[in-house]
Amino acid sequence: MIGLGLPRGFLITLKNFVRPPVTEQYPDRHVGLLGAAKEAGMNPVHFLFKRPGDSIKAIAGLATVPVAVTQSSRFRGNEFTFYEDRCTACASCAKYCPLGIIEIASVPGQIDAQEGESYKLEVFDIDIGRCMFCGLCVEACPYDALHMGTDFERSKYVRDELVITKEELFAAPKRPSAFYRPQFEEKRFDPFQETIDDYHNAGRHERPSDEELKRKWVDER
Amino acid sequence: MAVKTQPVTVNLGPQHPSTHGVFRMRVMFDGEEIVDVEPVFGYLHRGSEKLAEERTYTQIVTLTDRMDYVSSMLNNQAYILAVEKLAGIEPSPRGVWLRMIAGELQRIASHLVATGFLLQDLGALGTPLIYSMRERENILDLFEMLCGARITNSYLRPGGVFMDAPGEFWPALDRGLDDIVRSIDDLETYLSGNEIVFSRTKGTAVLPQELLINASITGPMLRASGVDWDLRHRAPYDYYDRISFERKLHTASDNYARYWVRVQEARESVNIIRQCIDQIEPGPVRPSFDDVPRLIRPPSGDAYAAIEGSKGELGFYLVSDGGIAPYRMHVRSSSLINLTLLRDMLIGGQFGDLFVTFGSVDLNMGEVDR
Amino acid sequence: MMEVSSLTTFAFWLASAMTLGLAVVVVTQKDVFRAAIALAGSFLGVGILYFILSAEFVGVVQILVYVGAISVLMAFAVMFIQDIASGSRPSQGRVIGATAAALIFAALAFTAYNTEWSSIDDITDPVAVAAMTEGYVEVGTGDYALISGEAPTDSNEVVSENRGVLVDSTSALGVMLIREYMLAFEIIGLLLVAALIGGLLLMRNPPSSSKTEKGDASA
Amino acid sequence: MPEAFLDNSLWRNIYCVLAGDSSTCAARDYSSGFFPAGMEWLAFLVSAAIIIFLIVNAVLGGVIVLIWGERRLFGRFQSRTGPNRWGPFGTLTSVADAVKTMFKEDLVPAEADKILFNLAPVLIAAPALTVFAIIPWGVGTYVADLNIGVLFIMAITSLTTLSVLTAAWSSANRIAILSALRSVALLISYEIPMALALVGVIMLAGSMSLGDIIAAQGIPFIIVQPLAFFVFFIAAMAEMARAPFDLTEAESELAAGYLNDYASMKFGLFFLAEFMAEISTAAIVTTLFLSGWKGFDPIPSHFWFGAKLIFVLFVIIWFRMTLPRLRVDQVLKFAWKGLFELTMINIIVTAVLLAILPNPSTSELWIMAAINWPVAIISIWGVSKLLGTAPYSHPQPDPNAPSYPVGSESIPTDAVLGAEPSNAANQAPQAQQEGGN
Repeated sequence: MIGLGLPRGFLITLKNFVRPPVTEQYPDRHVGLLGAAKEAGMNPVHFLFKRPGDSIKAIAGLATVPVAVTQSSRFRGNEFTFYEDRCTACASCAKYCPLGIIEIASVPGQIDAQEGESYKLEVFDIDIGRCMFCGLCVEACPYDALHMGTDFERSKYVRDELVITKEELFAAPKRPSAFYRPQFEEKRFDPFQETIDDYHNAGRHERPSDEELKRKWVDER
Repeated sequence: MAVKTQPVTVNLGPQHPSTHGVFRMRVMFDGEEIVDVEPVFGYLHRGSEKLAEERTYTQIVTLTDRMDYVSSMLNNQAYILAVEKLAGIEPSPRGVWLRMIAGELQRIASHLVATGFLLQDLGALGTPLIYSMRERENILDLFEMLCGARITNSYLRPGGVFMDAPGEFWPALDRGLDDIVRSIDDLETYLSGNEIVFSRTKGTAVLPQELLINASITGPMLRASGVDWDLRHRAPYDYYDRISFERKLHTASDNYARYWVRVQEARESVNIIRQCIDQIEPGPVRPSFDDVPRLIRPPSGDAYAAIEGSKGELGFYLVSDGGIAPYRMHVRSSSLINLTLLRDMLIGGQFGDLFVTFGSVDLNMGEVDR
Repeated sequence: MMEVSSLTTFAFWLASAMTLGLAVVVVTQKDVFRAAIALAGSFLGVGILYFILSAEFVGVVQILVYVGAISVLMAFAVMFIQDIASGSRPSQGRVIGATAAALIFAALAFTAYNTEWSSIDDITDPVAVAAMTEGYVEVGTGDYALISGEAPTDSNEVVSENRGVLVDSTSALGVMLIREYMLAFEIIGLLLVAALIGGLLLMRNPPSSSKTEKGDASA
Repeated sequence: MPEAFLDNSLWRNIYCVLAGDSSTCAARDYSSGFFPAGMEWLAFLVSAAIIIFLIVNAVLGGVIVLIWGERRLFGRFQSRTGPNRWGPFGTLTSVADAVKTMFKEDLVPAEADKILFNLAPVLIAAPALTVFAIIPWGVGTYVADLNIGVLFIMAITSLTTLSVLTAAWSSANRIAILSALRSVALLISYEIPMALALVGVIMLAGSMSLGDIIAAQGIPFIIVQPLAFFVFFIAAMAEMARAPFDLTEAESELAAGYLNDYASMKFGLFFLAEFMAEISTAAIVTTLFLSGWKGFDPIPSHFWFGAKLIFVLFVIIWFRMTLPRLRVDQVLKFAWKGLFELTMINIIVTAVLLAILPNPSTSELWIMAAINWPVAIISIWGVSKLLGTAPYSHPQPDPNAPSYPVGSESIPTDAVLGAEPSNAANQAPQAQQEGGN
């Protein structure tokens, strides 16, 4: 059909012109009056009279609302989530890292060998500046101590600041990604909304009840 | 009597908007006609093959992601097939179906990128590029659901994939496939009948079949010349022998034929994925660690496995000396081999067609230089 | 009124200075491309002079043809010359060229000196007077060309008084070309067609080199 | 001399406020002026300066708005949002861009011809601004209504070529020179159909003055002269070097063509000139084909002109967003073999119609339109048929073809379809465009 191809192309672009844009704005979204009212939880007319200043701002296109970026819960972000209490300092993560950017140093723990010997972490540094977020370290962790994080806003002006230390890791909010952690998906855990602060809940199994523990460890002996 | 002119040599790249990465060409022009082309590459060389000799078999998966970074899933697939062949691993069926779905999605994404950039090179100021990138984003969203990453997936492991697809993946995939079909329809309405695209691409950079076969060109470039050569059909790997699909061929072997074959193949991939969804069976997605440990030590020997990648035959050749890392890895990257006919395609053509032809090869400099 | 027309005089001197100054640059400049650009500027000055003389049609054609086309072609041709910046070697026929230029200049100066120049204020030519009063001019027997157009309803006198005979020269020129100088017009047209065909023949590739046909076959 | 301008309300209002004592102004109820009597020449100069200031700034402001609007529209055409961060709806984005451009380092290549390199931006910006002198923005709002207005536009726009050549040559860059060669070929080729397309309009209006052409448009000439509009619009797009004719800048081929070596405000001037050309083209299209400032009465004429202008700009942007670029030889072929013929058809048809219906009234214009539209559609169809390419077939593989193990043999003969690819285009046309379903 010679001659009709170009007009059809024009119609397609026009169709896309009237379609709402697919762009996701970040870090905040510019909204009009309706959006601002929705954000404030009022109906637009109410909003217009109740908060005239904000309304004018919204009509002028200056009102913004923060955007929650929708991502899969398996998203492999930086800012690893780490549960020190689960870590045995086995250094599997460091061994499996293709780039060798995890640095671990450990000392024997002060706990009596009778109660279960464990090693204590001295150093646990991840050089995020070279990390490629393949997740092999998380896959290698046998005790679910290390998880991928879900944060992605970790830009720094200095390369050295990109090394996360043990303290930083521990202080960071515990929003583990569901990457290689099917237990989080089974629990329908949403890392973008909630946190897992108790290390017991981050494992492959539910934390056993006190009775169960007593039965297993005290009564059986 | 004719006016004598003097050819001019112009250096294009490595920093040029249309070189699909960092590629350099020393081009000799006579007016608008190309007299000579000298491709210079290696600006993106990262030594992946050498790096692989220092990595375990699982770790190398992350390197393959970065070779052809617009079709990492297919790279993973080719590499994993080679590892499985080398170590004699029997993959889990569900893992295989999942990696076929992922691979076909990646093929669609890659073809969309190729088409979009070809039209960008045609000078369509980004509109078709953004339309195809918009659809690619949906596919990348699916990848994020599967494996948590959009581009450098590292989804596959020897014997299958590392994790089963989440529950919300399947309805999203259904919706996504419908969207893809609709968007390909749009793209075809927009451009396949467009007279400017016709006149720019038809009859330019025609390559004869014999030359293509002799230069061991594969993929859409070869099929655009009428050679029915698709490894999914000719040498089925994974479960492609249980899938029936049409091979899309064109005989013109020009830029338009290459564009057409890609668009049709993307459409056909949707069919393949639908068949995979119908046939997928429950079960583990990878063998247990007793069968396939994390540290694979394949017996001494070598193996070559190839798949029909988005750009042609993508093969991995692995040599093992019995250790935890391959003794040698070689990649048969279709981008590099398809590039070998660049001179034949360009010389005698117009300068305006240079980057269109270049784009119609569908190169990825990450794969060319590795 | 006097002062405003002295502005016109000022503009005249400016345009003349531009024309002559750039013409000097054309002759003295070693770099041929710069000379071509200066020549375009000189042509532009001439165009402005035509505007000042109210010959707007001629002025615009001067810009369109000389600046927009001929200068561009000159600059274009200059690009094919090797070693532009060092300039061309002194030509053999310098004396002849200088003599010819001097003769042409003398002829022009003589003509200019002997012409009776009249200003708009004291026009005696009956055609011009008719044009000023009637709004049209007789060009050839029985044919009239509209000159001043429709005057605004509120200021009839002002407009017909100030749009002189030279204002709308376009239609008069057209009628003249078609009626009185028809033969010359046609001959010039024929000449241009011949030149066009000659140019095409020059640029045509010899039939033996069929390689370049490849690009042609595509579209 | 100034009296010639006094039927122009823009001049009259400014000039007569400054020099109200002169007799001509007094006749129009301007009793006293700012300057004493005898200083009319100063009043003339000052009013000229004021008008130039107004027009230049209005145009530059328009360019700023256009750049923002164009980017917003691009965004919408591409399913994006467009700039929306800086100021309300991103309106300050182009201001920020302008500030950034001015503060950038001004680089001059070592090999460049410094004088011409610095001259070229001026050479391109000046003609782009000059065109605005004759555009009637509304009733009585123009700097000058030249009676050769249409020719003036042609002459001034032809100067762009020279500036592009200068820019390319002086920056001593081969890619820039390639771009300049294309530019010259393009501009010279498209000036001819552009001028010839206007002949139909000039014949209908009987004048080359833009004011007279607007007056002659009982109905907009786009209805009476569809063919002329078609050719003029395309040729004007080419003169602007806008997509699909952006061969000179062709970012995917020549990076930025002749602009490659320009930085800072010199680049900014080229950029401004490009957008000024866009506005002036839209204004000229509005004037010549959309009856300029004419409209219904209660709404002022300036509004009508602006609305039509914005509509034309939208169409230009729409074109730019939709169409891929043509190749040089195709562009030239299109001008000489396509548009040239169309203009010739248009001139002949219009001449015949005018011989039958001299000095057409509005109803006679409708009759002309009724004849011109079928002629336009048939001739455009015919030309596209002449220039178009034929579709060709896509043979499909045999679905029952056997599989072959890799490496066991060479490519089987049955895998090879269509023996001679060069003959493929000549095979029986059509068949399975959709792929044998």
